[in-house]
Amino acid sequence: METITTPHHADAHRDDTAAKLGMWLFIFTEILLFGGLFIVYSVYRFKNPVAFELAHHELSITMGLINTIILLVSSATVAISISAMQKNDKKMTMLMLGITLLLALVFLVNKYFEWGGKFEHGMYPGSELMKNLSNGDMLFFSLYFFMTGLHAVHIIVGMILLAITLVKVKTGAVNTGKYALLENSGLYWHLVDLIWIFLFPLFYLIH
Amino acid sequence: MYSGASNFVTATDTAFVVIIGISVIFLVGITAIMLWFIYRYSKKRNPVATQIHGSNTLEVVWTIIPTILVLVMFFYGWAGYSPMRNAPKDAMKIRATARMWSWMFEYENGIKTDTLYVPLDKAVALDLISVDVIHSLYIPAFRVKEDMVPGKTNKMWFIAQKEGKYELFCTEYCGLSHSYMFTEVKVLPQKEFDAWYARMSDTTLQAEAAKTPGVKGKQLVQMNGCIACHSVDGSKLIGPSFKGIYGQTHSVITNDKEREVVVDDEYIKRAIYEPNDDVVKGYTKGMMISYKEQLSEAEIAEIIEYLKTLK
Amino acid sequence: MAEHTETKYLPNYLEYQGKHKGLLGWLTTTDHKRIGLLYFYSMMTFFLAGVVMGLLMKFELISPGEQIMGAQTYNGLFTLHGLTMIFLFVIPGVAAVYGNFFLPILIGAKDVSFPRLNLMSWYLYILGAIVVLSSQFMGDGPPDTGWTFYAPYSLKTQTNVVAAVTGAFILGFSSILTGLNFVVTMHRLRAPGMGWLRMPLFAWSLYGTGWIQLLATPIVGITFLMVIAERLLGIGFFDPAIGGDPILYQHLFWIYSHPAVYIMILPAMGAITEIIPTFARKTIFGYTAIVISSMAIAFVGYFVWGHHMFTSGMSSTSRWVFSLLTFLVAIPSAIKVFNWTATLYKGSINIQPPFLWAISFIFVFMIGGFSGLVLGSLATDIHTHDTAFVVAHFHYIVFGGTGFAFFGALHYWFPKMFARVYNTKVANIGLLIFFIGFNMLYFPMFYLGLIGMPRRYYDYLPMFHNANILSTVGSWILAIGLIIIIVNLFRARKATGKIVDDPWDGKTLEWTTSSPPIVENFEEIPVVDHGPYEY
Amino acid sequence: MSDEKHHISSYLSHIMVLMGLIVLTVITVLITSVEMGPYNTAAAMLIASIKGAIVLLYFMHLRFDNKIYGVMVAIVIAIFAAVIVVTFFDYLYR
Ligand code: HEA
Ligand code: HEA
Ligand code: HEC
Ligand code: CUA
Ligand SMILES: [Cu+2]
Repeated sequence: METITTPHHADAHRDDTAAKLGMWLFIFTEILLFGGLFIVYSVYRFKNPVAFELAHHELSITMGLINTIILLVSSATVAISISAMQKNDKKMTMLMLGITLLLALVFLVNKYFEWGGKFEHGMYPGSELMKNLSNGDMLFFSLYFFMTGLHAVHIIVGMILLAITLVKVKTGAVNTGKYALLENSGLYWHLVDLIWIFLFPLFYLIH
Repeated sequence: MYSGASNFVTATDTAFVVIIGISVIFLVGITAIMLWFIYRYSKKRNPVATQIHGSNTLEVVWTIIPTILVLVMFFYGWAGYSPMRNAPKDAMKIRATARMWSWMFEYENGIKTDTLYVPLDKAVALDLISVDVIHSLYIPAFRVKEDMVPGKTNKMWFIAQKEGKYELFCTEYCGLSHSYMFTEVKVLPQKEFDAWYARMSDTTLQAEAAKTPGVKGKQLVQMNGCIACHSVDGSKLIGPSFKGIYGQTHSVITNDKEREVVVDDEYIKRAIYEPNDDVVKGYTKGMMISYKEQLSEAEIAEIIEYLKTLK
Repeated sequence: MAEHTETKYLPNYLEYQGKHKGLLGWLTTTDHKRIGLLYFYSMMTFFLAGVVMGLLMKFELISPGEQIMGAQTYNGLFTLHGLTMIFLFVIPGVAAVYGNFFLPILIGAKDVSFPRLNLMSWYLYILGAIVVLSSQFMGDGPPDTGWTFYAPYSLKTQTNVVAAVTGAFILGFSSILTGLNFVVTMHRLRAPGMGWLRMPLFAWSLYGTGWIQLLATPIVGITFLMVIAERLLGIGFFDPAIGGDPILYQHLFWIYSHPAVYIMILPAMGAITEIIPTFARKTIFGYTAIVISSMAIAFVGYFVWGHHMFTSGMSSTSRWVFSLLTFLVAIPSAIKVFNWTATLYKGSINIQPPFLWAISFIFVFMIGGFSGLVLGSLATDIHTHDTAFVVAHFHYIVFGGTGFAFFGALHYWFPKMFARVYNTKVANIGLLIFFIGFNMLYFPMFYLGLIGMPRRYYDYLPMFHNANILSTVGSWILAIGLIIIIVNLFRARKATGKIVDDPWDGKTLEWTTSSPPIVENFEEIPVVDHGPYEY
Repeated sequence: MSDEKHHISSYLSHIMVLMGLIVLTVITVLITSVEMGPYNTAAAMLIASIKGAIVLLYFMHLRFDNKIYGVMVAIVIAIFAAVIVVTFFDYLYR
């Protein structure tokens, strides 16, 4: 009987496939969490097409583009770190994770300046300026702050996960024979990237 | 059932009868079969069970039959509903405005009432407007209901077919006095309705009434639903009581700072037009909505006259 | 199977002493059975609080005018009652208590896939509950929006909406994690030989539920976050004054909350599906059909949310589309009812309290379901929407469905969980009183709704008086029944050995282990070579 | 579901995928800077979806993993898309 080898107590025996399946299911809930926001976005964009188009000019395409590329590269580095781990190349794994973390940081710094620029102009949630915007603009920026803000929270969570992984790779707790944590943090990181892939055109490239 | 108070009653009640009828048949039938099985195949009467794993034929049958039945139900529901969507072009238009917790109906000639008057056998189309939160206009006898959503004008229409008075409720929860947001529909024969309509728009009568100080203001206060929140006997509701209010000195919060004000004409006007600028201490900001669109300065003057009488 | 020779002593889960003893042993446990009981006790506490609120509301409604409370109190009360019952009782309900306790046993596993996550879900549940309940005491007083938190009222009211919504958000997470855990467990830990189509139907219903929890709950989570952001930061999403669309809030809320009603009912149906074959001593009729109908409910249930919004000013197109889909989702429920009934045919029925609960369940569930059809049809919903008719519908189906199943399951698995036997005669009397009270309490509400009494009404016109008196008296009878039932269970007698290992002659795996089950459920992982209900 | 064996992607393949993604990103930016009316959004979303698919298939390994993950992802995306469509039955026809 082939299934007899299935481990039966999660404490005693580890079950990497279960962990991975669990991570995927969690990713599904994350997709729907943002999915709710995409519904709101599409409805309001549909109702205020002109305002959304004008409002997006306030955002800098260059900033967005740079951040997109940063995230894509960081996604690739995570993917490489997993391949490296599978090939038992610990140094490479750590290097790649390190680069990923660095890129994530750059992303956040970028975001900080982007948001900061808006704040300086008095544009932040609840500000007088925002309250006096026309309805469509108001919705656009509310969504902008909320969605990119929530995304940034996910970046931070992803960074924490990757940092923990990095430490564990270093100590050897995560190794070629046992790298579910690396794989799952990687999956999470790709999710963060995946969401940004949609956020970028929706906020920066409206036409 | 089938009272015929409006043109929608018959179709709606037919849908009720069809759906409830089918349901009762199934409910009684299944319950009876279940009870019979329990009796017939109890351990005592049938000590050994016969193992039956299922039957595809049966599964198909009892998938298809209910499917057909629910489609029938859907059809009746839809048939009863779809005429509710399209008001005839020549319908008489009334603007219904809801606010916490009162109704106002505005007719084509500009008169306003807090009770809905409609002529018999004539199509009436309501524009449903809310100024604060969601309300819902419900006339059970007519089988009509539609939410009043702020920022959006919903529509409703009907033909009243029986003279009389009918209840009109608010059915969307809208805060403290939701259950008191109640008024009536009065269906009058065309002639009586026309007479009423003419009387209401007759300015000489109004002028007559306005001679006694405060009468006009009292009407305005009642019609605009002020008394849902302001008592005239000194008791505290959502808002401060109107009793003795004129000339009083009390504390208000302006821009987060407390200050003393004297209630005079100027202050009252502001309190009605920009109620959230000065918020009376001890009361909540945002409850009272500006009446800029509803009340003219002249009308406010009338209200002030009335307030002066409440010593 | 129960004849195990007493060679070595294996501690059962109640007496097991791990790292920690006593209360701490419970609070740090990762044993799915103990977690199930943690849920059970905490949920019962909230449930009884909710019941008291219900009784108070009914008392207030006994006649027009003020009886014992003011309008603000009443409004706060039905909000808290709804929140407690929905988020603290029926949504976790059957799944968190019996799912936790029995899912691993039913599929022949030692525990769920992520035991620690499981414990964390419970802590999140408690945290969420505390936050929800704290909304009553903090800030500006109990929220008064109804459990639906419709914008813009929920944005306007000065009461403590943020705390209640935050609590609900946390509870959502707890629910997601439970669902995730169960789905993975079923994928990974089925005993050797237990193919998908040999899984007990309770497990299948949890599988469907798990997916709804995973895919629907996040939507309400994000919606609640938006409400919080709107209230605290003044970002505009739903307030029409700044261009928001209150109807969009309703869409988002019901995209979750309709599937949520199937989160409530699917495990309940699953529990009933376990009880019926056991007492008919007969294999279930139409195993595959029931599996398919569970999954169909989970799937189609995702697309009918608009039936809560027929009068909201939604487009006409979506009104009829939603109505049609609503009718389609009734069919899998119908299939289940038919299969349950057919299972009784040519059985050898052992009439015991759990069985009577199951039959009562089917009866009240049918009434609830049929009234759902009335609500699903356009013309009739226009008349009954937001009236007492809806209140009657969902009490029949939520309380009558999930509540009855919860109770039935309790009577069914009680001997296994606690190794105690209760007095069956008293249990039956309790049920009878309960059943009479239940119908007397809620049936008049159908009538009230049909003659036009709106819901969430603190006060009403004299024309609604008579039916309300009947209903209030019914609530007292119901309460008496409940007291009898609970007292009877409390007084259950300790029993050991064969009497409780398999008291009902059940054939699923939980009956093959001892009562109470040993710590890792089985001395040896069972190998399965037949379907679940082979008599 | 039995424990799957692991497919190891080469570094080069990851780099190639990354290049592809960056090229697609640049294409989106370029496309949306020319005027095509409503097709701009359609094109942008189409490319974003292609990018998403690439990330899922290669970076997230769906192409090499057990089929079940791919099936699940497809179902989840289909349900979400259907929810959006059904929501728009309201907004398109108001
Ligand atoms: C456990 C929870 C649960 C379940 C399972 C259901 C099941 C159903 N519900 Fe209910 N519902 C609620 C909980 C639930 N509901 C709640 C809490 C609310 C109110 C929320 C609020 O506003 O606060 C609500 C409100 C609600 C409304 C909105 C009313 C309104 O506000 O205007 C509607 C409208 O369509 C509806 C319909 C249905 C239908 C068609 C089903 C169907 O799934 C029922 C299917 C079952 C059967 C049909 C019976 C069995 C079948 C047979 C015996 C076979 C014969 C059948 C045929 C011939 C078809 N429900
Ligand atoms: C599971 C869900 C559930 C349950 C059990 C109940 C139980 C009760 N409910 Fe209600 N109710 C809701 C869910 C529920 N409710 C919801 C969601 C709303 C809508 C809120 C809103 O509008 O926002 C509502 C609203 C609501 C209203 C309408 C308020 C209004 O619109 O004005 C009223 C009115 O009287 C009411 C009454 C009651 C009463 C008297 C009880 C009970 O007190 C009856 C007494 C019950 C018992 C005596 C015991 C039941 C026992 C079991 C189920 C088994 C448990 C097992 C063990 C004890 C071991 N409820
Ligand atoms: C929904 C409830 C509500 C309605 C309806 C309402 N008010 Fe008010 N009103 C309040 C509240 C609350 C306050 C106190 C807070 C404030 O000043 O904004 C208030 C304050 C006032 C004040 C200032 C009272 C004082 O003591 O200084 C006046 C005058 C007033 N309202 C007049 C009216 C008039 C006239 C109407 C009708 C045309 C009306 N209100 C309708 C809730 C309401
Ligand atoms: Cu207005 Cu309820
Ligand atoms: Cu529903």
